[in-house]
Amino acid sequence: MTDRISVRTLFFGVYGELAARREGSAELAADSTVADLVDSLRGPGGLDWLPESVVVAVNQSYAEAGTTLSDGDEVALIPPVAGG
Amino acid sequence: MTDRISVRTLFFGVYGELAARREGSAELAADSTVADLVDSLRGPGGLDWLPESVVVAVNQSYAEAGTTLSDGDEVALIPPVAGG
Amino acid sequence: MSQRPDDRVRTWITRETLDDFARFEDIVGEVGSVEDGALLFFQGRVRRTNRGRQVSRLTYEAYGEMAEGELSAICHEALEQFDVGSIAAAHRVGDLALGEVSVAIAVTSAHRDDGYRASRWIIETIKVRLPIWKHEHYEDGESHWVGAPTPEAGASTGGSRFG
Amino acid sequence: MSQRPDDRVRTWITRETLDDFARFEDIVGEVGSVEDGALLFFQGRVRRTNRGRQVSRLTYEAYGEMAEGELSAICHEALEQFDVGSIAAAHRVGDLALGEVSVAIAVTSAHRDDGYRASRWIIETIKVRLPIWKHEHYEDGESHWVGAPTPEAGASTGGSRFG
Repeated sequence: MTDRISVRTLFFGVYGELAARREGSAELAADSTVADLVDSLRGPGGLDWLPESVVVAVNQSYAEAGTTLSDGDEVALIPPVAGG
Repeated sequence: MTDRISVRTLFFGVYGELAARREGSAELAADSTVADLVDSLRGPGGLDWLPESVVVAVNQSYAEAGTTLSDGDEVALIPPVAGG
Repeated sequence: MSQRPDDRVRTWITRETLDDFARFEDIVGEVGSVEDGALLFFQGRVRRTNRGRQVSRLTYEAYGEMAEGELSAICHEALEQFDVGSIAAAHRVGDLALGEVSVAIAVTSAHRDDGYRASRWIIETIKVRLPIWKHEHYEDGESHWVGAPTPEAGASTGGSRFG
Repeated sequence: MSQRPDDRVRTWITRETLDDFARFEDIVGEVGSVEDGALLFFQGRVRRTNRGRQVSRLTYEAYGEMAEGELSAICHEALEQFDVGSIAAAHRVGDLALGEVSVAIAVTSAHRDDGYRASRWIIETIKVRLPIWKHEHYEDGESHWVGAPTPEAGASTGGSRFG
Protein backbone atom coordinates (compact mmCIF):
# COMPACT_ATOMS: atom_id res chain seq x y z
CA MET A 1 0.00 0.00 0.00
CA THR A 2 1.06 3.59 -0.51
CA ASP A 3 2.58 5.30 2.51
CA ARG A 4 0.86 8.40 3.79
CA ILE A 5 2.57 11.58 4.93
CA SER A 6 1.40 14.31 7.24
CA VAL A 7 2.34 17.97 6.80
CA ARG A 8 1.72 20.99 8.97
CA THR A 9 -0.11 23.84 7.21
CA LEU A 10 0.16 27.54 8.08
CA PHE A 11 -2.22 30.27 6.90
CA PHE A 12 -0.99 33.86 7.07
CA GLY A 13 -2.62 37.27 6.69
CA VAL A 14 -5.91 37.25 4.80
CA TYR A 15 -5.63 33.49 4.24
CA GLY A 16 -5.77 32.95 7.99
CA GLU A 17 -8.84 35.16 8.14
CA LEU A 18 -10.58 33.46 5.21
CA ALA A 19 -9.67 29.96 6.42
CA ALA A 20 -10.74 30.88 9.97
CA ARG A 21 -7.60 29.18 11.21
CA ARG A 22 -3.89 29.98 11.42
CA GLU A 23 -2.64 26.43 11.21
CA GLY A 24 -3.72 22.89 10.52
CA SER A 25 -2.43 19.62 9.17
CA ALA A 26 -3.03 17.54 6.07
CA GLU A 27 -2.65 13.84 5.25
CA LEU A 28 -1.39 13.13 1.75
CA ALA A 29 -0.13 10.25 -0.34
CA ALA A 30 3.64 9.83 -0.25
CA ASP A 31 5.35 11.73 -3.09
CA SER A 32 2.60 14.34 -3.12
CA THR A 33 3.64 17.74 -4.42
CA VAL A 34 2.85 21.27 -3.31
CA ALA A 35 0.23 21.38 -6.09
CA ASP A 36 -1.39 18.19 -4.76
CA LEU A 37 -1.66 19.76 -1.31
CA VAL A 38 -3.19 22.95 -2.69
CA ASP A 39 -5.69 20.90 -4.73
CA SER A 40 -6.72 18.94 -1.66
CA LEU A 41 -7.12 22.14 0.38
CA ARG A 42 -9.27 23.68 -2.36
CA GLY A 43 -11.43 20.54 -2.68
CA PRO A 44 -15.16 20.23 -1.94
CA GLY A 45 -16.12 22.04 1.23
CA GLY A 46 -12.57 23.41 1.48
CA LEU A 47 -10.73 26.62 0.77
CA ASP A 48 -12.20 27.16 -2.70
CA TRP A 49 -10.99 30.76 -2.69
CA LEU A 50 -7.33 29.66 -2.75
CA PRO A 51 -5.87 30.74 -6.09
CA GLU A 52 -4.35 28.12 -8.41
CA SER A 53 -1.16 30.15 -8.36
CA VAL A 54 -0.96 30.46 -4.56
CA VAL A 55 2.54 31.12 -3.27
CA VAL A 56 3.79 28.40 -0.94
CA ALA A 57 6.81 28.03 1.33
CA VAL A 58 8.03 24.64 2.43
CA ASN A 59 10.11 24.59 5.59
CA GLN A 60 10.46 28.39 5.37
CA SER A 61 11.71 28.60 1.78
CA TYR A 62 9.66 29.54 -1.24
CA ALA A 63 8.77 26.38 -3.17
CA GLU A 64 7.55 25.49 -6.66
CA ALA A 65 4.22 23.77 -7.35
CA GLY A 66 6.13 20.64 -8.32
CA THR A 67 8.14 20.42 -5.11
CA THR A 68 7.68 16.99 -3.48
CA LEU A 69 6.57 17.06 0.15
CA SER A 70 7.92 14.90 2.94
CA ASP A 71 6.39 13.74 6.18
CA GLY A 72 6.61 16.47 8.81
CA ASP A 73 7.09 19.35 6.37
CA GLU A 74 5.88 22.81 7.37
CA VAL A 75 3.90 24.23 4.44
CA ALA A 76 2.90 27.91 4.57
CA LEU A 77 0.32 29.48 2.28
CA ILE A 78 1.60 32.95 1.50
CA PRO A 79 -0.83 35.69 0.47
CA PRO A 80 0.51 38.74 -1.39
CA VAL A 81 3.25 40.08 0.88
CA ALA A 82 3.06 43.68 2.08
CA GLY A 83 6.10 44.48 4.16
CA GLY A 84 8.02 47.72 3.98
CA MET B 1 35.40 110.82 -19.99
CA THR B 2 34.51 107.23 -19.15
CA ASP B 3 33.68 106.50 -15.55
CA ARG B 4 35.72 103.86 -13.76
CA ILE B 5 34.35 101.17 -11.46
CA SER B 6 36.03 99.22 -8.71
CA VAL B 7 35.17 95.61 -7.89
CA ARG B 8 36.26 93.32 -5.07
CA THR B 9 37.82 90.05 -6.24
CA LEU B 10 37.85 86.76 -4.31
CA PHE B 11 40.06 83.74 -5.06
CA PHE B 12 38.99 80.39 -3.65
CA GLY B 13 40.61 76.97 -3.31
CA VAL B 14 43.49 76.36 -5.68
CA TYR B 15 43.01 79.81 -7.25
CA GLY B 16 43.80 81.42 -3.91
CA GLU B 17 46.90 79.27 -3.67
CA LEU B 18 48.04 79.99 -7.24
CA ALA B 19 47.27 83.73 -6.96
CA ALA B 20 48.97 83.84 -3.55
CA ARG B 21 46.06 85.92 -2.31
CA ARG B 22 42.50 85.29 -1.19
CA GLU B 23 41.12 88.66 -2.20
CA GLY B 24 41.95 91.82 -4.07
CA SER B 25 40.33 94.61 -6.05
CA ALA B 26 40.28 95.66 -9.68
CA GLU B 27 39.64 98.95 -11.45
CA LEU B 28 37.72 98.67 -14.72
CA ALA B 29 36.01 100.85 -17.30
CA ALA B 30 32.32 101.35 -16.65
CA ASP B 31 30.19 98.76 -18.46
CA SER B 32 32.96 96.17 -18.21
CA THR B 33 31.83 92.57 -18.25
CA VAL B 34 32.94 89.50 -16.34
CA ALA B 35 34.99 88.52 -19.39
CA ASP B 36 36.74 91.93 -19.36
CA LEU B 37 37.68 91.44 -15.71
CA VAL B 38 39.03 87.95 -16.35
CA ASP B 39 41.04 89.26 -19.33
CA SER B 40 42.55 91.98 -17.20
CA LEU B 41 43.43 89.51 -14.44
CA ARG B 42 45.06 87.18 -16.95
CA GLY B 43 47.04 90.04 -18.56
CA PRO B 44 50.84 90.47 -18.62
CA GLY B 45 52.39 89.62 -15.28
CA GLY B 46 49.01 88.50 -14.01
CA LEU B 47 47.16 85.25 -13.42
CA ASP B 48 48.01 83.71 -16.80
CA TRP B 49 46.93 80.27 -15.53
CA LEU B 50 43.30 81.40 -15.24
CA PRO B 51 41.29 79.43 -17.79
CA GLU B 52 39.29 81.28 -20.46
CA SER B 53 36.22 79.45 -19.24
CA VAL B 54 36.73 80.27 -15.55
CA VAL B 55 33.53 80.10 -13.51
CA VAL B 56 32.65 83.40 -11.86
CA ALA B 57 30.09 84.46 -9.29
CA VAL B 58 28.98 88.08 -9.01
CA ASN B 59 27.51 89.08 -5.66
CA GLN B 60 27.25 85.38 -4.72
CA SER B 61 25.39 84.18 -7.79
CA TYR B 62 26.89 82.35 -10.75
CA ALA B 63 27.30 84.81 -13.64
CA GLU B 64 27.83 84.60 -17.40
CA ALA B 65 30.92 85.97 -19.16
CA GLY B 66 28.75 88.73 -20.64
CA THR B 67 27.36 89.92 -17.32
CA THR B 68 28.00 93.65 -16.86
CA LEU B 69 29.75 94.63 -13.65
CA SER B 70 28.85 97.54 -11.39
CA ASP B 71 30.90 99.56 -8.96
CA GLY B 72 31.26 97.71 -5.66
CA ASP B 73 30.44 94.26 -7.03
CA GLU B 74 31.93 91.20 -5.30
CA VAL B 75 33.39 88.96 -7.99
CA ALA B 76 34.53 85.47 -7.01
CA LEU B 77 36.70 83.22 -9.17
CA ILE B 78 35.40 79.70 -8.66
CA PRO B 79 37.68 76.71 -9.29
CA PRO B 80 36.09 73.30 -9.91
CA VAL B 81 33.88 72.74 -6.88
CA ALA B 82 34.38 69.63 -4.77
CA GLY B 83 31.80 69.55 -2.00
CA GLY B 84 29.99 66.44 -0.88
CA MET C 1 41.67 43.88 6.93
CA SER C 2 38.99 41.85 5.20
CA GLN C 3 35.83 40.85 6.98
CA ARG C 4 33.68 37.78 6.53
CA PRO C 5 30.35 38.64 4.88
CA ASP C 6 28.47 37.76 8.06
CA ASP C 7 30.29 40.49 9.92
CA ARG C 8 29.03 43.01 7.41
CA VAL C 9 25.30 42.25 7.62
CA ARG C 10 22.91 42.71 10.56
CA THR C 11 19.21 41.94 10.18
CA TRP C 12 16.33 41.49 12.55
CA ILE C 13 12.53 41.26 12.78
CA THR C 14 11.22 42.90 15.92
CA ARG C 15 8.25 44.05 17.97
CA GLU C 16 10.43 46.83 19.41
CA THR C 17 10.53 50.36 18.04
CA LEU C 18 12.76 51.14 15.06
CA ASP C 19 12.16 54.88 15.38
CA ASP C 20 15.56 55.59 16.85
CA PHE C 21 18.18 56.79 14.35
CA ALA C 22 20.94 56.42 16.95
CA ARG C 23 20.59 52.66 17.13
CA PHE C 24 21.46 52.41 13.45
CA GLU C 25 24.27 54.88 13.91
CA ASP C 26 25.73 52.51 16.50
CA ILE C 27 25.36 49.47 14.25
CA VAL C 28 26.89 51.26 11.29
CA GLY C 29 29.75 52.26 13.55
CA GLU C 30 30.31 48.59 14.38
CA VAL C 31 30.03 47.09 10.91
CA GLY C 32 31.15 49.98 8.67
CA SER C 33 34.69 51.09 7.93
CA VAL C 34 36.67 54.18 7.00
CA GLU C 35 36.76 52.85 3.44
CA ASP C 36 33.05 53.71 3.22
CA GLY C 37 32.46 57.25 2.01
CA ALA C 38 28.68 57.00 1.83
CA LEU C 39 25.88 56.00 4.13
CA LEU C 40 22.30 55.60 2.94
CA PHE C 41 19.65 55.22 5.60
CA PHE C 42 16.07 54.50 4.59
CA GLN C 43 13.04 54.45 6.86
CA GLY C 44 9.54 53.40 5.90
CA ARG C 45 6.96 54.96 8.19
CA VAL C 46 3.25 54.50 8.78
CA ARG C 47 1.60 57.11 6.57
CA ARG C 48 -1.76 58.64 7.41
CA THR C 49 -3.12 58.44 3.87
CA ASN C 50 -2.94 55.24 1.81
CA ARG C 51 -4.81 54.78 -1.47
CA GLY C 52 -7.10 57.63 -0.49
CA ARG C 53 -8.11 56.17 2.88
CA GLN C 54 -7.25 57.60 6.29
CA VAL C 55 -5.21 55.05 8.21
CA SER C 56 -5.49 55.05 12.01
CA ARG C 57 -2.99 52.26 12.75
CA LEU C 58 -1.38 49.15 11.25
CA THR C 59 -0.71 45.62 12.32
CA TYR C 60 2.12 43.70 10.68
CA GLU C 61 2.00 39.93 10.82
CA ALA C 62 5.13 37.98 9.89
CA TYR C 63 6.03 34.40 9.21
CA GLY C 64 8.65 34.97 11.86
CA GLU C 65 11.44 32.48 11.27
CA MET C 66 11.09 32.63 7.49
CA ALA C 67 11.08 36.44 7.55
CA GLU C 68 14.33 36.42 9.56
CA GLY C 69 15.88 34.09 7.01
CA GLU C 70 14.62 35.98 3.96
CA LEU C 71 15.72 39.38 5.27
CA SER C 72 19.19 38.03 5.92
CA ALA C 73 19.25 36.33 2.50
CA ILE C 74 18.16 39.55 0.75
CA CYS C 75 20.92 41.55 2.43
CA HIS C 76 23.58 38.94 1.64
CA GLU C 77 22.44 38.93 -1.98
CA ALA C 78 22.79 42.73 -2.00
CA LEU C 79 26.34 42.31 -0.70
CA GLU C 80 27.05 40.04 -3.70
CA GLN C 81 25.36 42.28 -6.27
CA PHE C 82 26.55 45.70 -5.20
CA ASP C 83 29.87 47.10 -4.11
CA VAL C 84 28.80 47.93 -0.57
CA GLY C 85 30.62 47.70 2.74
CA SER C 86 27.94 46.86 5.27
CA ILE C 87 24.18 46.52 5.63
CA ALA C 88 21.83 46.74 8.61
CA ALA C 89 18.14 46.09 8.01
CA ALA C 90 15.18 45.58 10.33
CA HIS C 91 11.41 45.20 10.05
CA ARG C 92 8.75 45.77 12.69
CA VAL C 93 5.89 43.41 13.44
CA GLY C 94 2.86 43.91 15.68
CA ASP C 95 0.85 47.11 16.16
CA LEU C 96 2.23 50.39 14.81
CA ALA C 97 0.87 53.91 15.26
CA LEU C 98 0.95 56.66 12.63
CA GLY C 99 4.48 57.94 12.00
CA GLU C 100 6.20 54.89 13.47
CA VAL C 101 9.02 53.27 11.52
CA SER C 102 8.06 49.94 9.96
CA VAL C 103 11.29 49.20 8.11
CA ALA C 104 14.80 50.64 8.32
CA ILE C 105 17.78 49.93 6.07
CA ALA C 106 21.31 51.31 6.48
CA VAL C 107 23.90 50.70 3.77
CA THR C 108 27.50 51.90 3.76
CA SER C 109 29.61 51.91 0.59
CA ALA C 110 32.82 53.35 -0.73
CA HIS C 111 30.89 55.29 -3.38
CA ARG C 112 27.40 56.72 -3.18
CA ASP C 113 26.05 55.23 -6.41
CA ASP C 114 26.42 51.71 -5.01
CA GLY C 115 24.75 52.77 -1.78
CA TYR C 116 21.72 54.32 -3.46
CA ARG C 117 21.28 51.33 -5.78
CA ALA C 118 21.71 48.73 -3.05
CA SER C 119 19.36 50.53 -0.64
CA ARG C 120 16.69 50.78 -3.32
CA TRP C 121 17.14 47.16 -4.37
CA ILE C 122 16.81 45.96 -0.78
CA ILE C 123 13.55 47.79 -0.08
CA GLU C 124 12.04 46.74 -3.44
CA THR C 125 13.06 43.13 -2.78
CA ILE C 126 11.66 43.24 0.75
CA LYS C 127 8.36 44.37 -0.75
CA VAL C 128 8.13 41.32 -3.01
CA ARG C 129 9.79 38.60 -0.93
CA LEU C 130 9.62 39.25 2.79
CA PRO C 131 6.76 37.15 4.26
CA ILE C 132 5.11 40.00 6.17
CA TRP C 133 1.51 41.15 5.83
CA LYS C 134 0.01 44.52 6.62
CA HIS C 135 -3.43 44.86 8.18
CA GLU C 136 -4.56 48.47 7.82
CA HIS C 137 -7.10 49.92 10.24
CA TYR C 138 -8.95 53.00 9.01
CA GLU C 139 -10.45 56.05 10.67
CA ASP C 140 -13.90 54.82 9.64
CA GLY C 141 -13.47 51.64 11.70
CA GLU C 142 -12.95 49.27 8.76
CA SER C 143 -9.78 47.27 8.22
CA HIS C 144 -8.14 45.50 5.29
CA TRP C 145 -5.24 43.18 4.57
CA VAL C 146 -3.11 45.08 2.05
CA GLY C 147 -2.79 43.20 -1.23
CA ALA C 148 -5.83 41.04 -0.51
CA PRO C 149 -9.18 41.44 -2.25
CA THR C 150 -11.70 43.62 -0.42
CA PRO C 151 -14.11 41.65 1.82
CA GLU C 152 -16.97 42.50 -0.56
CA ALA C 153 -15.08 41.20 -3.59
CA GLY C 154 -14.08 38.18 -1.55
CA ALA C 155 -17.68 37.28 -0.89
CA SER C 156 -18.82 37.55 -4.51
CA THR C 157 -16.02 36.13 -6.66
CA GLY C 158 -14.10 32.90 -6.92
CA GLY C 159 -10.45 32.08 -6.53
CA SER C 160 -9.54 33.72 -9.81
CA ARG C 161 -9.71 37.13 -8.17
CA PHE C 162 -6.17 36.49 -6.95
CA GLY C 163 -4.90 35.71 -10.44
CA MET D 1 -2.63 71.85 7.02
CA SER D 2 -0.39 73.23 4.31
CA GLN D 3 3.02 74.61 5.08
CA ARG D 4 4.96 77.36 3.39
CA PRO D 5 7.97 75.98 1.47
CA ASP D 6 10.37 77.69 3.88
CA ASP D 7 8.99 75.66 6.74
CA ARG D 8 9.84 72.49 4.84
CA VAL D 9 13.54 73.16 4.14
CA ARG D 10 16.44 73.51 6.59
CA THR D 11 19.96 74.04 5.32
CA TRP D 12 23.23 75.08 6.90
CA ILE D 13 26.99 75.27 6.34
CA THR D 14 28.90 74.57 9.52
CA ARG D 15 32.21 73.99 11.26
CA GLU D 16 30.42 71.80 13.81
CA THR D 17 30.18 68.03 13.55
CA LEU D 18 27.45 66.47 11.39
CA ASP D 19 28.21 62.98 12.65
CA ASP D 20 25.15 62.83 14.87
CA PHE D 21 22.15 61.01 13.35
CA ALA D 22 19.90 62.18 16.19
CA ARG D 23 20.18 65.83 15.21
CA PHE D 24 18.64 65.03 11.84
CA GLU D 25 16.03 62.87 13.50
CA ASP D 26 15.00 65.94 15.52
CA ILE D 27 14.87 68.20 12.48
CA VAL D 28 12.87 65.68 10.48
CA GLY D 29 10.50 65.43 13.41
CA GLU D 30 10.00 69.19 13.26
CA VAL D 31 9.60 69.64 9.51
CA GLY D 32 8.20 66.25 8.44
CA SER D 33 4.60 65.08 8.69
CA VAL D 34 2.57 61.91 9.07
CA GLU D 35 1.80 62.15 5.37
CA ASP D 36 5.42 61.16 4.74
CA GLY D 37 5.86 57.40 4.52
CA ALA D 38 9.54 57.49 3.57
CA LEU D 39 12.69 59.03 4.93
CA LEU D 40 15.97 58.97 3.04
CA PHE D 41 19.07 60.04 4.94
CA PHE D 42 22.38 60.33 3.12
CA GLN D 43 25.77 60.95 4.68
CA GLY D 44 29.00 61.59 2.83
CA ARG D 45 32.01 60.69 4.97
CA VAL D 46 35.75 61.20 4.69
CA ARG D 47 37.03 58.02 3.07
CA ARG D 48 40.52 56.72 3.68
CA THR D 49 41.21 55.85 0.04
CA ASN D 50 40.55 58.32 -2.77
CA ARG D 51 41.78 57.76 -6.32
CA GLY D 52 44.29 55.26 -4.98
CA ARG D 53 45.85 57.61 -2.44
CA GLN D 54 45.67 57.24 1.34
CA VAL D 55 43.94 60.29 2.77
CA SER D 56 44.93 61.38 6.30
CA ARG D 57 42.52 64.34 6.65
CA LEU D 58 40.57 66.92 4.63
CA THR D 59 40.02 70.63 4.73
CA TYR D 60 36.88 72.05 3.16
CA GLU D 61 36.92 75.73 2.20
CA ALA D 62 33.62 77.40 1.33
CA TYR D 63 32.51 80.66 -0.18
CA GLY D 64 30.44 80.94 2.95
CA GLU D 65 27.52 83.22 2.17
CA MET D 66 27.16 81.98 -1.38
CA ALA D 67 27.31 78.35 -0.23
CA GLU D 68 24.50 79.03 2.25
CA GLY D 69 22.42 80.57 -0.52
CA GLU D 70 23.17 77.85 -3.07
CA LEU D 71 22.43 75.00 -0.67
CA SER D 72 19.10 76.56 0.21
CA ALA D 73 18.35 77.20 -3.49
CA ILE D 74 19.19 73.59 -4.41
CA CYS D 75 16.84 72.24 -1.75
CA HIS D 76 14.02 74.57 -2.74
CA GLU D 77 14.47 73.50 -6.36
CA ALA D 78 14.22 69.87 -5.22
CA LEU D 79 10.96 70.75 -3.47
CA GLU D 80 9.64 72.07 -6.80
CA GLN D 81 10.89 69.15 -8.90
CA PHE D 82 10.03 66.20 -6.68
CA ASP D 83 6.99 65.28 -4.63
CA VAL D 84 8.73 65.48 -1.27
CA GLY D 85 7.55 66.69 2.11
CA SER D 86 10.62 68.15 3.76
CA ILE D 87 14.37 68.48 3.30
CA ALA D 88 17.23 69.08 5.73
CA ALA D 89 20.74 69.41 4.30
CA ALA D 90 24.05 70.50 5.77
CA HIS D 91 27.69 70.67 4.71
CA ARG D 92 30.81 70.83 6.86
CA VAL D 93 33.69 73.24 6.38
CA GLY D 94 37.09 73.32 8.05
CA ASP D 95 39.23 70.35 9.06
CA LEU D 96 37.73 66.85 9.00
CA ALA D 97 39.25 63.57 10.19
CA LEU D 98 38.76 60.18 8.52
CA GLY D 99 35.22 58.88 8.94
CA GLU D 100 33.72 62.27 9.77
CA VAL D 101 30.53 63.31 7.98
CA SER D 102 31.10 66.03 5.38
CA VAL D 103 27.57 66.29 4.02
CA ALA D 104 24.20 65.08 5.28
CA ILE D 105 20.84 65.18 3.52
CA ALA D 106 17.48 64.07 4.94
CA VAL D 107 14.41 63.94 2.69
CA THR D 108 10.91 62.89 3.69
CA SER D 109 8.27 62.03 1.11
CA ALA D 110 4.90 60.36 0.88
CA HIS D 111 6.36 57.67 -1.41
CA ARG D 112 9.86 56.26 -1.46
CA ASP D 113 10.56 56.74 -5.17
CA ASP D 114 10.35 60.51 -4.80
CA GLY D 115 12.62 60.38 -1.75
CA TYR D 116 15.33 58.33 -3.46
CA ARG D 117 15.25 60.50 -6.58
CA ALA D 118 15.26 63.80 -4.68
CA SER D 119 18.05 62.71 -2.34
CA ARG D 120 20.21 61.64 -5.26
CA TRP D 121 19.47 64.82 -7.21
CA ILE D 122 20.41 66.98 -4.23
CA ILE D 123 23.81 65.34 -3.65
CA GLU D 124 24.63 65.34 -7.38
CA THR D 125 23.66 69.01 -7.63
CA ILE D 126 25.68 69.88 -4.52
CA LYS D 127 28.68 68.30 -6.23
CA VAL D 128 28.40 70.55 -9.29
CA ARG D 129 27.07 73.79 -7.80
CA LEU D 130 27.95 74.26 -4.16
CA PRO D 131 30.98 76.60 -3.90
CA ILE D 132 33.02 74.39 -1.60
CA TRP D 133 36.53 73.09 -2.22
CA LYS D 134 38.24 70.06 -0.80
CA HIS D 135 41.92 70.09 0.14
CA GLU D 136 43.05 66.50 0.62
CA HIS D 137 46.03 65.75 2.85
CA TYR D 138 47.70 62.38 2.25
CA GLU D 139 49.57 59.90 4.42
CA ASP D 140 52.74 60.69 2.46
CA GLY D 141 52.60 64.35 3.55
CA GLU D 142 51.47 65.78 0.22
CA SER D 143 48.22 67.63 -0.30
CA HIS D 144 46.02 68.51 -3.27
CA TRP D 145 42.97 70.61 -4.09
CA VAL D 146 40.48 68.12 -5.52
CA GLY D 147 39.50 68.98 -9.08
CA ALA D 148 42.56 71.17 -9.57
CA PRO D 149 45.55 70.20 -11.69
CA THR D 150 48.40 68.60 -9.78
CA PRO D 151 51.08 71.07 -8.65
CA GLU D 152 53.52 69.54 -11.15
CA ALA D 153 51.09 69.97 -14.04
CA GLY D 154 50.36 73.48 -12.78
CA ALA D 155 54.00 74.43 -13.04
CA SER D 156 54.49 73.12 -16.55
CA THR D 157 51.35 73.90 -18.55
CA GLY D 158 49.31 76.93 -19.45
CA GLY D 159 45.77 77.91 -18.69
CA SER D 160 44.35 75.38 -21.12
CA ARG D 161 44.89 72.60 -18.60
CA PHE D 162 41.60 73.67 -17.00
CA GLY D 163 39.68 73.39 -20.31
